Amino acid sequence: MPADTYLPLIVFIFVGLIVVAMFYVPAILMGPKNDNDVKLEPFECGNEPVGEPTVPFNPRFYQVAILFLVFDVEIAFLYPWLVYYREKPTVWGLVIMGLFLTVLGAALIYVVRKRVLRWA
Amino acid sequence: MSKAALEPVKKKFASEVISEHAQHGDETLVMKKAKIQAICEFCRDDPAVAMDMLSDLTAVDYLMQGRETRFEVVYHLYSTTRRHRLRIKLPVGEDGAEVASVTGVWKSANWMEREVWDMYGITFEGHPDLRRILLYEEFVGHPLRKDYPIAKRQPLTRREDPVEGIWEQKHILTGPSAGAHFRGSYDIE
Amino acid sequence: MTSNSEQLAVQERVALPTETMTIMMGPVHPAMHGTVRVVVTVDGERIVHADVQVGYLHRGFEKECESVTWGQVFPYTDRLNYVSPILNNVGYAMAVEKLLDLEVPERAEYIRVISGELSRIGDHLTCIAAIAMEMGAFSIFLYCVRARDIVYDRLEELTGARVTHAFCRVGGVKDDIPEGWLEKVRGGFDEITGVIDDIDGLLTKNRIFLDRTQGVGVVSMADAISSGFTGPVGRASGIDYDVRKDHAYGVYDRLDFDVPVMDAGDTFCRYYVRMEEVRQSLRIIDQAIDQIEPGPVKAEGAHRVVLPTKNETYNTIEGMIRHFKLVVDGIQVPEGEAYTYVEGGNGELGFYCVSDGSGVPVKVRCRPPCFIVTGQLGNMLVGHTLADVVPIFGSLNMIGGECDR
Amino acid sequence: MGIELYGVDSLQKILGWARKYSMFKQPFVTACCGMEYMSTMGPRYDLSRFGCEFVQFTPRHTDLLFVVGTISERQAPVLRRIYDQMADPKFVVAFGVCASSGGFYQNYAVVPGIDQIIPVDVYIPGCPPRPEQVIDGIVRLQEIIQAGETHSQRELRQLAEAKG
Repeated sequence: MPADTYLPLIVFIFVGLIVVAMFYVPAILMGPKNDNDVKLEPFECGNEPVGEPTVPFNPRFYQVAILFLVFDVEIAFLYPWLVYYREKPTVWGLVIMGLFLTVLGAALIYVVRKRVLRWA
Repeated sequence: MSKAALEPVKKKFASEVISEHAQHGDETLVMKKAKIQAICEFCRDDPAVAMDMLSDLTAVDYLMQGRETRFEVVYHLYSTTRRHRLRIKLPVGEDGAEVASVTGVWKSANWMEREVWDMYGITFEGHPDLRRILLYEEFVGHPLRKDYPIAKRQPLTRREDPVEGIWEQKHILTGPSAGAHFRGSYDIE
Repeated sequence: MTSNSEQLAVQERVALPTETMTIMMGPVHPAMHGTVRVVVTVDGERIVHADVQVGYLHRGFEKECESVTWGQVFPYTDRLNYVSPILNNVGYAMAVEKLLDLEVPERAEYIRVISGELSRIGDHLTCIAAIAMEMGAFSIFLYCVRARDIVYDRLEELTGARVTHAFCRVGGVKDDIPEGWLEKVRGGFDEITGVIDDIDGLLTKNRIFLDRTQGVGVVSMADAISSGFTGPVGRASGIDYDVRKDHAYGVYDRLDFDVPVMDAGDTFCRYYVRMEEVRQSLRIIDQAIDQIEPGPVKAEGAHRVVLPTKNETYNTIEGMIRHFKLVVDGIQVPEGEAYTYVEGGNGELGFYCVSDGSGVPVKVRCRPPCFIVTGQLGNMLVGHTLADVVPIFGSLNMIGGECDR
Repeated sequence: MGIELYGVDSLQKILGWARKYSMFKQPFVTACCGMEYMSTMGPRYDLSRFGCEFVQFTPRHTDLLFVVGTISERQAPVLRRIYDQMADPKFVVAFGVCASSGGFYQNYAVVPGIDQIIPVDVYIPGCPPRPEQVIDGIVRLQEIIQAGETHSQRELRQLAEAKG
């Protein structure tokens, strides 16, 4: 049942912002500011920074990130479906989620068989 | 420190031996520096001597004692199988202070030779990367030489060095005396 | 299937070339004990080259020793391996005694053994605390520090200082044992053994700890010998060499203890050898406490070496002159050179002293076991991932004071 | 610039109280004092009773630079850089004689006291200082913070104003 008013949501967001501001605003106002160029340089264990950070590295790391993203979002979709399914368990809901899970399961099997993550 | 370690080496490199003594039980051979690599390889490979570990490598500066060759590079060898030790000393003159490197024979010599170069200025020709190990590259001179004064500092940075931005001008306090210049007492009570 | 991943790898290398990145694990790093900078060249996560730079705690030990008298060098030797200071004192004292051909009374030898082994327990506890904390096990750090505080209390009661004792003298030790001290030392044993058993239970079978340390930083026995590995690091690679056992000095020949030797040569073995050595040190102290008898604490009749007692100094003219000469001109060590070696916290701690007959040494060279071990850190790191630098470096127990002198 | 608050006494008291009991420490540990530092952090002397426990190894998250042990000439630029990269307000404690004055290493290799490089608020004598001395040093620093501006802050502020 859709909530008739969105008031609780607005209050929730507003209180969140207040708490965050409570920490940041006094710090910004009262904190002394003594900036110098050395302070703005990146911290490298007490040495001058060497080399530039954007170096082309192995695409495997990007691969791991993408795989994580896929399966994490999958779990994110499961939660609302579960809450909704518990109130009104219908067969059609099961079929849809079954289809969703089989597709992702196939992807998982493919990744494991391809030994993509086996590069330690 | 049995004699067994010293005799084979003395027999094989008789021409190289300058003198020999066993002060306080430490078998020592003073030899010419020319063939040090061959001597060390012999010490390590010969089964009777079997010095498979270079325990210590250092140098001594005899400037004050008025010897004709100023430096002396000292090798302490040890055998983990025979359990005996040998000390080899190479007199090295001041001009052209150069000794052949033994990093090929034992791997532990690498850093020790770099330290002797850093502290005494004796170069080890054939060393993979002979650079300063304990001091910073900008340091001029070799501090453990007797003629290097103990308190001659070569600071990399001091308080009045300008940091870009806030510290540009000379710092407002009185001159940088021995660090005791602002002992302000805080009257807290 | 495996050929498939090889093809994959080959295609990658051709189509998507990668460059190495230089990372400075510099002096200010939680795992670098504050005085080492490892410039790591990394391809992805695999270390391609590691250049270890030490020297951030070079304090000019030898230069200072060449400007003070023989007796005044003792406080400097404390700060070499400041985790087990008494072992350095004993090493240096034996070197000068060798130059002087001086006999040390038996009771002084026993006191040196007891305080030295206590110092060694402190060294190993600190190293285990560092290994565990840098891998996240902060509770082990707290257990070790609590146990080490017991050791510091006993050494403080004996020598007056918690860390920098300066307890040995040429010809013996500074003072006799205070009343009831031996019972207190024995009283602390069960707590230390309790802590060691706790750590054993927590770490030695801990899956994460085993995965991160077993098979990591392996050094074969041949490499270890050629690289001059001695002490716990050498014994973990299979070198059965312990100066207390093979060249027994002092009264170690009367005490029986065994030397733990493991041969896998990886980080876990280095950790476990230290754990075992703490137990052996406790055994040694136990026997030494039983065997110690009353007697003089400083060399008898060595007027040119040992300071007179306070009442002699103030009441007799000879005592005062002797005291004045010894303090101002220092001990007149006969000309010559000597090399003695003791089992320090990290290995064979040698002292090569050269004297020209005056009161000031010509050369006091300390053979730094952890400097020689850290020399091979660069080769040990190649091929490991960046996260392995921490356990490998922690297990070598590099102490800034001893490594950079 | 921060609002001129040192005039408002009550707010300054709260600010001082907040800063003094929540100091994040950057342990710049090098030498033998590190052993006493471990004992001070250990369960028995426990520096965290004074709100000064949390240890951070990056200068960005810390406000107390705890210089523990000897600072050699090679370490000096590193110390200077860490101090400059620390977030304001920052305090400096020199732990031990070597950090305060170079100790008995008066030679070519050691900086004679870190006040040759950075301004210092509290010097803790001792070689190494006993844990109780360290706790006394921290309490001393807390008093100074509570009283308002510490020495290094005053200096930074004066320099900032002089720079305009």
